[in-house]
Amino acid sequence: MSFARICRKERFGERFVCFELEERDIASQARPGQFVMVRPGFRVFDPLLPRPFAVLSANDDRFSLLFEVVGKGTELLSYLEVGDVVEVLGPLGRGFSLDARFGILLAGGRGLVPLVFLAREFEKRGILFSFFLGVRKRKDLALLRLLEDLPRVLWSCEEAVSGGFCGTVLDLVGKCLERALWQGAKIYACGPEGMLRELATVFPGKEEDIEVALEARMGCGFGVCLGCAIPRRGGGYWHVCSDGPVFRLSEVVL
Amino acid sequence: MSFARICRKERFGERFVCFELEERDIASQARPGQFVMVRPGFRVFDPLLPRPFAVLSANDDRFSLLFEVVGKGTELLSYLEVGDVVEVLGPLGRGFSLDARFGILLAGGRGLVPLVFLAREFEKRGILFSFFLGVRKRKDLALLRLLEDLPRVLWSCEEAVSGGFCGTVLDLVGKCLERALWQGAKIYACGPEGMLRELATVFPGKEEDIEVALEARMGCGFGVCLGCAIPRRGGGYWHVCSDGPVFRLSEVVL
Amino acid sequence: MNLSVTLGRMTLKNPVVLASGTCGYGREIAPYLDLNTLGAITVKGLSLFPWEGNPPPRLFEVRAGLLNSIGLENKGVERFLQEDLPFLEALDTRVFVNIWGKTVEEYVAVARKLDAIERIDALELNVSCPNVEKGGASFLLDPEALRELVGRVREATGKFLIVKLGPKLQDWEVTVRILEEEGAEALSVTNSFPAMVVDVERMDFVFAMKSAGLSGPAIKPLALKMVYDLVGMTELPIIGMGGIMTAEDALEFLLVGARAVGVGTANLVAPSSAVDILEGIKAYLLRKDMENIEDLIGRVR
Amino acid sequence: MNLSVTLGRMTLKNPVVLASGTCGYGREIAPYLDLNTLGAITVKGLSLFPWEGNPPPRLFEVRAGLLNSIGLENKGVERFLQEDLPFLEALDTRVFVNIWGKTVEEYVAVARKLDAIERIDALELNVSCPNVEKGGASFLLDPEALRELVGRVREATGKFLIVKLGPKLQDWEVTVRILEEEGAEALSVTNSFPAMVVDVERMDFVFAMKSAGLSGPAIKPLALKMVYDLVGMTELPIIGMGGIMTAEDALEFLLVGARAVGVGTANLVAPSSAVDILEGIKAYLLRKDMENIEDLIGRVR
Ligand SMILES: Cc1cc2nc3c(=O)[nH]c(=O)nc-3n(C[C@H](O)[C@H](O)[C@H](O)COP(=O)(O)OP(=O)(O)OC[C@H]3O[C@@H](n4cnc5c(N)ncnc54)[C@H](O)[C@@H]3O)c2cc1C
Ligand SMILES: Cc1cc2nc3c(=O)[nH]c(=O)nc-3n(C[C@H](O)[C@H](O)[C@H](O)COP(=O)(O)OP(=O)(O)OC[C@H]3O[C@@H](n4cnc5c(N)ncnc54)[C@H](O)[C@@H]3O)c2cc1C
Ligand SMILES: Cc1cc2nc3c(=O)[nH]c(=O)nc-3n(C[C@H](O)[C@H](O)[C@H](O)COP(=O)(O)O)c2cc1C
Ligand SMILES: Cc1cc2nc3c(=O)[nH]c(=O)nc-3n(C[C@H](O)[C@H](O)[C@H](O)COP(=O)(O)O)c2cc1C
Ligand code: FES
Ligand code: FES
Repeated sequence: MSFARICRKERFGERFVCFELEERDIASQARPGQFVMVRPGFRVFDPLLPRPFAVLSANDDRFSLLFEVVGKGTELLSYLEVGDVVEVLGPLGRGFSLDARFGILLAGGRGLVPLVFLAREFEKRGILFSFFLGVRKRKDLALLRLLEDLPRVLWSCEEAVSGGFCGTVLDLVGKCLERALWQGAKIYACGPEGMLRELATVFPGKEEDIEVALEARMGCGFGVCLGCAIPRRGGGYWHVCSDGPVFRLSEVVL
Repeated sequence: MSFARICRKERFGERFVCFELEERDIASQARPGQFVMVRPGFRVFDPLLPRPFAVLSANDDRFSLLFEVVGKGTELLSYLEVGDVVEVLGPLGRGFSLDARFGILLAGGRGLVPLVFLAREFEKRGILFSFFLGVRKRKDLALLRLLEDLPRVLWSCEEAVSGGFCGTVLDLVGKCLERALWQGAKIYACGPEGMLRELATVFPGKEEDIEVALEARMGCGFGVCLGCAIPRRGGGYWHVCSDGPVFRLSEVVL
Repeated sequence: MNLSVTLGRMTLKNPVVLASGTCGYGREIAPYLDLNTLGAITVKGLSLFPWEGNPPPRLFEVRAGLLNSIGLENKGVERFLQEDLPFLEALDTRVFVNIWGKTVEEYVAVARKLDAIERIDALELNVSCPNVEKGGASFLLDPEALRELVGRVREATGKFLIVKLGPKLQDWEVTVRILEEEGAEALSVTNSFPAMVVDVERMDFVFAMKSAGLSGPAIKPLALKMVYDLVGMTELPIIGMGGIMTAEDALEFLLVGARAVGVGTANLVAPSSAVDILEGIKAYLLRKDMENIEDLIGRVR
Repeated sequence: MNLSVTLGRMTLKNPVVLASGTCGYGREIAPYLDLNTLGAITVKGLSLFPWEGNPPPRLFEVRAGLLNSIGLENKGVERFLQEDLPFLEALDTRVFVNIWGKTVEEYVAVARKLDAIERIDALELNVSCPNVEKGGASFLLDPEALRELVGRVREATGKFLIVKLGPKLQDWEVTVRILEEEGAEALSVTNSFPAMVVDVERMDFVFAMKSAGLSGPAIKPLALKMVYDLVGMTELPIIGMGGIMTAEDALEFLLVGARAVGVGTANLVAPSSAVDILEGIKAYLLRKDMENIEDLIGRVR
């Protein structure tokens, strides 16, 4: 675990906070889809465990995270300000494969985090992609700021927004992505479990070419506690932190 | 318990933080020597209990606290900023008597807090007094800012300070207060236990006229847990929160 | 919405009870919450004679928990009746009195005195205080002593009789059978847990008695398991407690089968906790569209 | 400064041990701390055959504590020997292997297989896992079953034999006598505590097995008391554990008489915890001007 200073803090809408953190090792090693474990620097034991967050971006000696305030850990983190220090461990886990010819990136809510990193990497490598983002509430559209300079971004919102598509990201995809378009593509998705479960129906026969970044309740984040088990296709369990968090859809039971 | 917004935050030296808090009931009722219980507004249970702090000043709808960062509770409190909210309960306990003709106020370190409040009250009532403050470290002399506009303030420091008295507050008192001066006075003291214990020696025969504001590990602060017991002169226990925190020196065994 | 619960022949207007030792004799906490909104208040453990309790320090905060070594300080049953009963008389809620003694005779004598007082609704026998050598946990380690104690107190009073258990139970099944046979009418589960802390700088125990009782959030998952297990072992109604800080905590105990919940350490953290917990339970019932709190009790087994 | 401690015939270079189930098979945690600086590492509980463990969720954080229901997932003794032994062979620290079985025979079979491996310094018999029905806590509830288990394993191996206890002990004195008689050489105290959590929104248990094991800071004062009590009951050396997060925590256990300390949940919170704890112990000895860690052990009784 190392200490990282918060050097930028930005809020997106009501529930999302973005930190830019100074930590050279993580910044230089992180790859899209990997995550870090983070604890607020208070010396207290409630909350106890560090929390896992996907890496949003990384360059030189800084990397960024973006998190949704959902419980006490993220609430406490959201109180921290520029100059405060957090404990971080990472980069951890197995990231996305980067060998696509064409990518379709599907993000539900905070699921956009690892996909934004992936999109930047695709840009660097000249890999073409489309980015689909679905959010629940109008206010969450603040997240679009993260995608401003990306080409081919489409979004949807479950609350009605004038001039916007109303529905989930998969509704949106269903409306505007024809089979011909996705058949040659590799699909990368991150979002709520319900959304990921539906992918198999929306993209029949593509399970081998869909990579999903999963969440699980974690203890350690590096493979010792065996707490982050999820069912493996064919029996037994994967461990999200060490076998994932990115899996082919064909490998897991959601 | 009510919620109070921090409307001013000031640091004194390295280890002391002063909050001005908005809470009309406490502000209008608090008397010198009384205290409040405070919790940081984070919804976590480590630290668990609220912490007791003497009232530094109170007027209209605001009151102030000054605390030393000594452990995890005060550390967490020190992270709070203007606009943040804390939970407070009070005012609690029995304050100083205000019937002196002449007062000698003896403060060791953070023990100055209730005595500053008392001094202001004496000023209002036209009661004459001398204020003695002793601090351990040079940097703690920042606390003198709180006493700037008071008359007759004397101070000492255990670290050598050019132009200052080197020693404890009781050394200082011994040097410059003759028996004739203190014999007609009422003495008010607050500070480390060792200092309070020594009072009986420094002011022989005065135990009835010395009021000390004591600290004890507290649970509730309002008399239900019986956790804040201290030995009572003559056997049994007092409860600091409800019988005190101000006691006559003759009532307690230190 | 019907919040009332029955514990055998006892009815409470709602399941939220103030736990003994954390609400004084009632008067002390009264300025901070409306006692009449609660199901019951359990006053500090009383003995036949006033009792000084343990020397300080008596409290030590640990992570998400509180160690206490109060040592059952109390003013004795006589002074209680003089000084505090009048206040309690005026209340519109159930009054439980927690009692203890250094011998069976003392328990019996206290029970007799209280039996005569109409306003008192129930006696809660503390047989599980981790902080005094006699009059406490030793009864839980000796089934026959427990049998005698409960039997003799039962003879001495017609009041509703609650027995307060702690985790030091020797053999649970045996204990529970004895309590049933000897006429206990409800169980309070649980008292604080025997625990210890050492001051490493001074190289000594923090507490004069070496060990102390752990209460608060730290013990909640343990207390919940105890209550769950005991609900499965007996028909006696159980007042579940141990680390209840929020309405969600209280609901967990009710869902596994506790028929009432005790709020202890939370009162020290914020004296209005019990009322907040009750309000939270109401909000939950509304949200879940449940009319009757009974529909909740024991639903998760 | 002499940090080495003896547990009977076993010597550790210092008293800090990684607790089973929180450091994998060693390799997983190795990138984050220098294992060779520690007194010993205890690998994840092994069984005769690979074992899938419990369905998710397997973890739930509570206040200052962690509930786990891993269910002893492990790769089985064979794969361990193939995949992990080579890494452990190269270490310069003691290697303890935690074992469990669904029957006495399985325990014995695992013990036999490991007995043949020179590199392994000790076997730790897990008789206190709160998360699986067999192969766990049931032995602590049945003295005669425990006697058979320990006796049979003792016959099967000449390795240093540790028995890992949990709080569900039936009668402590009886248990301890049995362990002494059957040839246990040290005790690990304590495993996680049986605990429970209910999801009030879903109105269901969080865990498929209903209960789970509580570890972490919440249990420290309880574990310390257990260790203190057991040190007073037996000459067997005790590895104290339960909620040790800092050097001060570890020192508390040593001061009441534990001869070594296990670091568990703290490894999940920060994988370098054990090394930080060791450094803190050294700093304390320096500060207290103590040459020998033995001077500390059992000093507060
Ligand atoms: C690999 C991975 C990457 C993630 N990336 C992001 C991200 O980039 N941005 C973001 O906002 N969130 C992300 N999450 C989810 C995030 O970890 C949880 O929202 C967070 O841990 C909740 O903590 P809390 O204390 O606020 O909530 P609480 O509900 O109070 O947490 C209590 C416990 O549950 C665990 N927990 C709760 N929800 C989740 C969850 N969905 N997944 C895992 N553990 C959970 C916590 O770790 C903690 O142990 C990621 C999760 C994983 C596993
Ligand atoms: C009536 C009263 C008035 C006080 N007024 C002031 C004040 O004006 N300014 C100030 O800086 N401090 C004051 N104190 C002391 C202050 O309450 C403690 O310094 C503070 O509680 C320490 O909390 P912590 O979490 O930082 O320390 P920790 O050591 O982590 O606290 C752990 C536990 O010990 C208790 N504790 C530790 N030290 C003390 C102590 N000396 N007295 C009581 N409890 C203690 C805490 O309440 C907590 O329960 C007062 C204490 C009392 C009883
Ligand atoms: C300060 C304090 C004093 C207590 N005094 C008593 C008592 O006199 N009699 C008793 O039966 N229980 C006593 N208890 C135990 C509580 O009633 C309760 O059973 C226990 O603390 C667990 O609940 P909690 O975690 O909500 O506090 C006391 C607890 C505390 C913290
Ligand atoms: C995730 C996890 C897995 C564990 N697995 C085992 C195990 O396989 N065998 C065992 O004897 N104890 C196991 N334990 C118990 C720990 O070794 C330790 O005894 C307990 O957690 C108390 O210590 P702690 O509070 O420092 O974690 C496990 C604990 C945790 C948290
Ligand atoms: S989180 Fe510990 S093994 Fe994955
Ligand atoms: S702090 Fe609870 S009685 Fe004084």
